[in-house]
Amino acid sequence: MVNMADLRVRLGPLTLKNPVMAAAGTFGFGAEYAPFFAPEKLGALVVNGLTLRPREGNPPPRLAETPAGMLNAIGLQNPGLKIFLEEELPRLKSGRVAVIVNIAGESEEEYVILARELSAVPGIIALEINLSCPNVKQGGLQFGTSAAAIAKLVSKVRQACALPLIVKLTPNVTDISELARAAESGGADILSLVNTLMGMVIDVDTGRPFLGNITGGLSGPAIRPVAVRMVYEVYRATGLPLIGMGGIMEVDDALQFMMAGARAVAVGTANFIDPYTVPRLISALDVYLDAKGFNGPENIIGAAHR
Amino acid sequence: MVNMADLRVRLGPLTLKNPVMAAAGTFGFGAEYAPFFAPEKLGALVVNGLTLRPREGNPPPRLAETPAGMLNAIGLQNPGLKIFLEEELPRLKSGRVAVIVNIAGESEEEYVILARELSAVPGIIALEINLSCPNVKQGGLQFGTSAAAIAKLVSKVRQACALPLIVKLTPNVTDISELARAAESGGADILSLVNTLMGMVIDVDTGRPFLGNITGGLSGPAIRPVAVRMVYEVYRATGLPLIGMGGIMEVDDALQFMMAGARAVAVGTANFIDPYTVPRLISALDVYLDAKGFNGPENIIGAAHR
Amino acid sequence: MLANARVLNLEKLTASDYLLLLEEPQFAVQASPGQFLHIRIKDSLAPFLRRPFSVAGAPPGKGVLQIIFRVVGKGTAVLSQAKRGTSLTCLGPLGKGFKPTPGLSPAVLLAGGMGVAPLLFLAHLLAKEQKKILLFYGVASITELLPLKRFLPPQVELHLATDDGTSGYRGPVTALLAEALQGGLKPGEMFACGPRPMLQAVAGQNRGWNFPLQVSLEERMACGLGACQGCAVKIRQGGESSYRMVCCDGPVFDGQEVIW
Amino acid sequence: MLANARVLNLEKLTASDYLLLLEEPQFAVQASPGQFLHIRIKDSLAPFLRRPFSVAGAPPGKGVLQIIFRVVGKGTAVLSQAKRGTSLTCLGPLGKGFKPTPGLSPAVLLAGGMGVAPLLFLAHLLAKEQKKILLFYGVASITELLPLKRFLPPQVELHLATDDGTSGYRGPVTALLAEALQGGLKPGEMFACGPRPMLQAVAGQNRGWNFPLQVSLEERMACGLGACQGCAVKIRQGGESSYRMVCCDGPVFDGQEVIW
Ligand SMILES: Cc1cc2nc3c(=O)[nH]c(=O)nc-3n(C[C@H](O)[C@H](O)[C@H](O)COP(=O)(O)OP(=O)(O)OC[C@H]3O[C@@H](n4cnc5c(N)ncnc54)[C@H](O)[C@@H]3O)c2cc1C
Ligand SMILES: Cc1cc2nc3c(=O)[nH]c(=O)nc-3n(C[C@H](O)[C@H](O)[C@H](O)COP(=O)(O)OP(=O)(O)OC[C@H]3O[C@@H](n4cnc5c(N)ncnc54)[C@H](O)[C@@H]3O)c2cc1C
Ligand SMILES: Cc1cc2nc3c(=O)[nH]c(=O)nc-3n(C[C@H](O)[C@H](O)[C@H](O)COP(=O)(O)O)c2cc1C
Ligand SMILES: Cc1cc2nc3c(=O)[nH]c(=O)nc-3n(C[C@H](O)[C@H](O)[C@H](O)COP(=O)(O)O)c2cc1C
Ligand code: FES
Ligand code: FES
Repeated sequence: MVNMADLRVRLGPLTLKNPVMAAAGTFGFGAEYAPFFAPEKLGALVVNGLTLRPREGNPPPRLAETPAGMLNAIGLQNPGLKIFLEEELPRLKSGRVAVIVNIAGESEEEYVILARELSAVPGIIALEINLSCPNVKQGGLQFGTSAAAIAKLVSKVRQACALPLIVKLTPNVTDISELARAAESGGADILSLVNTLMGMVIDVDTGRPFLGNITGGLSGPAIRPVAVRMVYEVYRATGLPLIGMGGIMEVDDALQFMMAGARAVAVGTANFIDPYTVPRLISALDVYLDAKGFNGPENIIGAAHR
Repeated sequence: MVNMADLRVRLGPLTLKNPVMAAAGTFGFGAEYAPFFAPEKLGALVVNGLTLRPREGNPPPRLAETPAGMLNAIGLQNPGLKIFLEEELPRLKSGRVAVIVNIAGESEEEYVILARELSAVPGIIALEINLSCPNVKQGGLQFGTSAAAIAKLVSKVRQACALPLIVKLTPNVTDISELARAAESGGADILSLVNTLMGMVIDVDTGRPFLGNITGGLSGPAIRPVAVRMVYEVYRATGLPLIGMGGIMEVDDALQFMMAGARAVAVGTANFIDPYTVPRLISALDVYLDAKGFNGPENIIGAAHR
Repeated sequence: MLANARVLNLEKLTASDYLLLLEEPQFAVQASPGQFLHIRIKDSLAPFLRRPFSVAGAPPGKGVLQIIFRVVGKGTAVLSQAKRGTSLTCLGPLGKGFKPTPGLSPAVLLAGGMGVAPLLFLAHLLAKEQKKILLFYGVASITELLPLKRFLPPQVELHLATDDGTSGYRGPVTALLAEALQGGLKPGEMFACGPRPMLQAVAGQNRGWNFPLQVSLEERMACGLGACQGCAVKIRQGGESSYRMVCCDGPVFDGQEVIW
Repeated sequence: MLANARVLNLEKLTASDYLLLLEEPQFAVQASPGQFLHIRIKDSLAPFLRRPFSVAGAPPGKGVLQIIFRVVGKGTAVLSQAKRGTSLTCLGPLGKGFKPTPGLSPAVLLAGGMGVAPLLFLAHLLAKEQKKILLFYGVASITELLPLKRFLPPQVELHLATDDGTSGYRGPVTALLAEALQGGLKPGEMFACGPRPMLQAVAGQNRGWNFPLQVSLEERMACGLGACQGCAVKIRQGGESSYRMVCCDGPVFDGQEVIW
């Protein structure tokens, strides 16, 4: 029998059964993709951006296709913490899936409350702070682009949170390394990057911005070179384990991120194109590692720096 | 006879015969595309990034194809000011083309010298300061990402320069409006945006960064939504006339930029795909304006803000 | 839910409309009128996202789905070049379709342009329920008229409107419908699909008429499954309004609940 | 310089190699061995950039160009599906080709894999000049062997090497060449095209042999015209080294001037 690679990866306090996750906001609460494969196959499922109170989201249109990518301006539509805890989390727990909750607040206090409440319930393996959602006026970009604000916010959340803490960085900044170090100094365990790039499309028939929200977040293969570059940079700037994402469609894309320094990767937009992307990448990664004679992802993580 | 639209546009002190230019670094010194059409058709030709001294450029590979785009890390290979003035400029002048020279310096002084010397020779209609080239260690990104540095540099160049002054902004920043205002306060006449997004590709066969320079600049349709958004933002932030660029391939793309607020557009990467892109867009714009009954570009510039 | 459907045939119906026959026995059995397929047009980055198309028919026992589509952009242009014998990966059948109420007759179908596609499928269901069926069908001009006879059960009564009067009634199909109602037509229920202004107009007028009205809506989609929350439309229910998803809460909604 | 070349035929030569016949009379007259076409594989965003391919032949009076290509990635995969009768927009003929020196004989051609393509065209030019021609041709395995007889003038003396010994000499083609030189072969001049390590090896060895050696190089290209400065290789001339462009200064360079 051939020696099969062990796909487990450790990210600081967190161990995943494999390094391929579903990215926040793209996999719902997991139910939508359950007809395709068992969610427990996922390295982890990062569930929909959660806020303290329910949010109705932005006016339509919320989506636009762009060259090799798409814009979204969902505006964090979600049922809020209470309904999440009462309805969604129990469903998720029954599925034996490794759940990470992506949270966004309109103020530091909201982040702290979310972190505290979510730490108190079982069935969640980590929290991911979204301080970078470009589609929400409050609680969005301002937190994400100032190093001082990040350090302060993260350290407050850190104190309120017993779970491993992932901080998700926005790419819409001059120096992502500076922000990564701020998150590290605030007490983040893990960094994830990147969120979407801020973009817009104009409807030339009307002359008006196409999206209801005017701007939206660019995701998909179009942004991959930017995302890989940022992972590469942040790997050099901090000692924290990284989760890389942005335009991953094929195993080679995932390898790029891991070689750039990511210990795990997340798949977002590609789920919409091929719902089987995550299990397909997990298998392909397995095959790749075996073919190379590697016994695990460790052999490739950060290879581009060696 | 049908009433034909008048394609002329005014950008502050500069009047162009039409609003479609060839972007810096993508059209050489014009000779390469002369077999396809007369360069005088161009609204303007922004010639290759020029430095004071000759630069040999970055080690290969310098290019990589990416989803709906490409990375380049040319590193400003150019013959330097002296040879440009002796050999290239006379050739250009004989072609009756509207020449804008894109300049980059390794220090403020170099920018100033370049501006002074180029102001002194006839045959150039404007200077474009490249303070955003991400592929050059010195003279590149540092100038481009600090508002204070931009204001200082621009005002020095302004004093040395009798020509209309275009300042080209980098998209690799947190707040492009702030930098636009800094350039305005320094005395820029016109802003052009965007330069390339910084990205990278990893060669998964070797595990190493693919480009000789490690990172490169992302251009092409992939970045268009980001570029349109920045033009839209900067239009609101300053009163300066704007030149928009980033992924323009078709007339609808040019219209997006103009509706977002650009008074002229520049075509870069698309020249490589279809060398006739610029004349094709000029004609298509003409047809569009006629069909709409508009008598010139003025009718659409900034439409998305109305 | 994800299948490789084989392209059995592609036929040009008008200058820009095509009939696509997809072989996919399971989908053909499962599909109900108003549901749609989310089709990956090409295994390539361009076009990038899947494209939604209503099921226009699934003749019993054939294992085949009919899609009628119009070339309006890059994706449909590429689809119009699909080669017989190749496969398209499709998600489907997706969404909640039309829900005819037993006994309510006649059924009035209101179609604008390509919006007729899901109504063709619906007509067959209604015909099975022995209802009287009237189809009000409006297009811009005679050149856009689809050969509906081929797709409709024989008993459907067709009322035609063209914007330019080149065939049938001259004017919007909603005006033709309004005239018929004034002339004494009493729908048991109505089903509409077409451009948003048409749907908005009929829903507005229906505030006076007050017939049961189901409308099929379109929005930009990414996942097609309810995961991305992208295809939102605002719906009022029990006094409260919220965004619902066209792909999984619709595409068919109660016409009086949609906030236009 | 930009033409819509019609696809006359596409033929599979090996498991992954194809012969593409393009009808473009003007290019066919203009092209010289070593020059290349910059082909837009599809009017789409994927593949995005043009792809460079050497002219492998242009039989006199036919108005047709031969391209021999290997499927190595997305662009060539799409090209291998090109349909007869469709057109491809091509820039060409581009670059500076091989420059044989009258009187220098025999001409030794050294080809690694697909690198044989431009040398096939060159062989015809050399044959016209009545030179003795030897082609050293190396591939990984017998399955990759192109049917060269079809493309070569009859007088060419073929020396074959495979890495795995499944046909001809077992080992690198450079080793086969070195043996031939030791055995007394005295080239008048040499022309080489193939993978960079092969070219580097022969250029290195040639520092001892010191024959006139022209090598055809590859680099990533965007414009193909010398405008973008992307396809740089370092060249040493008269003691000074600088970056030259494969697309317009090459693709053929003096083997002793290339800095590997
Ligand atoms: C539930 C549903 C059922 C549909 N059924 C049919 C049908 O039976 N026949 C038919 O011809 N068309 C139908 N459409 C519309 C069809 O999806 C669009 O015409 C098609 O997506 C256009 O793609 P394109 O690439 O040619 O156009 P482009 O304009 O190039 O597409 C750009 C993007 O916008 C999206 N888009 C453009 N128009 C629409 C639209 N009207 N609705 C949703 N997304 C759109 C595309 O999917 C793509 O993501 C339906 C739409 C929905 C939502
Ligand atoms: C002057 C010249 C002549 C050539 N002649 C031939 C020939 O006759 N037959 C043949 O089979 N191949 C030839 N090649 C190589 C051919 O261009 C590549 O195999 C082809 O571009 C690969 O495209 P792809 O999309 O399949 O690969 P991908 O790897 O998907 O391409 C990604 C990008 O890399 C570029 N690229 C990949 N490999 C090469 C390469 N070796 N050289 C330059 N760019 C590359 C592509 O053009 C594209 O921009 C030649 C290259 C050059 C520079
Ligand atoms: C429709 C959509 C919704 C998203 N919602 C969230 C969110 O709620 N929170 C968050 O941190 N990121 C969100 N993202 C960003 C993704 O998690 C991911 O960072 C980004 O899309 C880049 O990855 P991709 O290119 O693979 O999609 C969303 C992305 C998309 C496309
Ligand atoms: C090969 C290449 C070289 C470039 N060189 C320069 C340069 O010297 N100076 C500069 O300001 N911008 C340079 N640019 C940026 C372009 O002028 C333009 O801003 C950018 O490519 C976005 O436009 P596009 O998407 O149409 O290419 C270069 C771009 C490319 C692709
Ligand atoms: S398309 Fe994703 S929720 Fe409807
Ligand atoms: S490919 Fe642009 S200079 Fe050679």
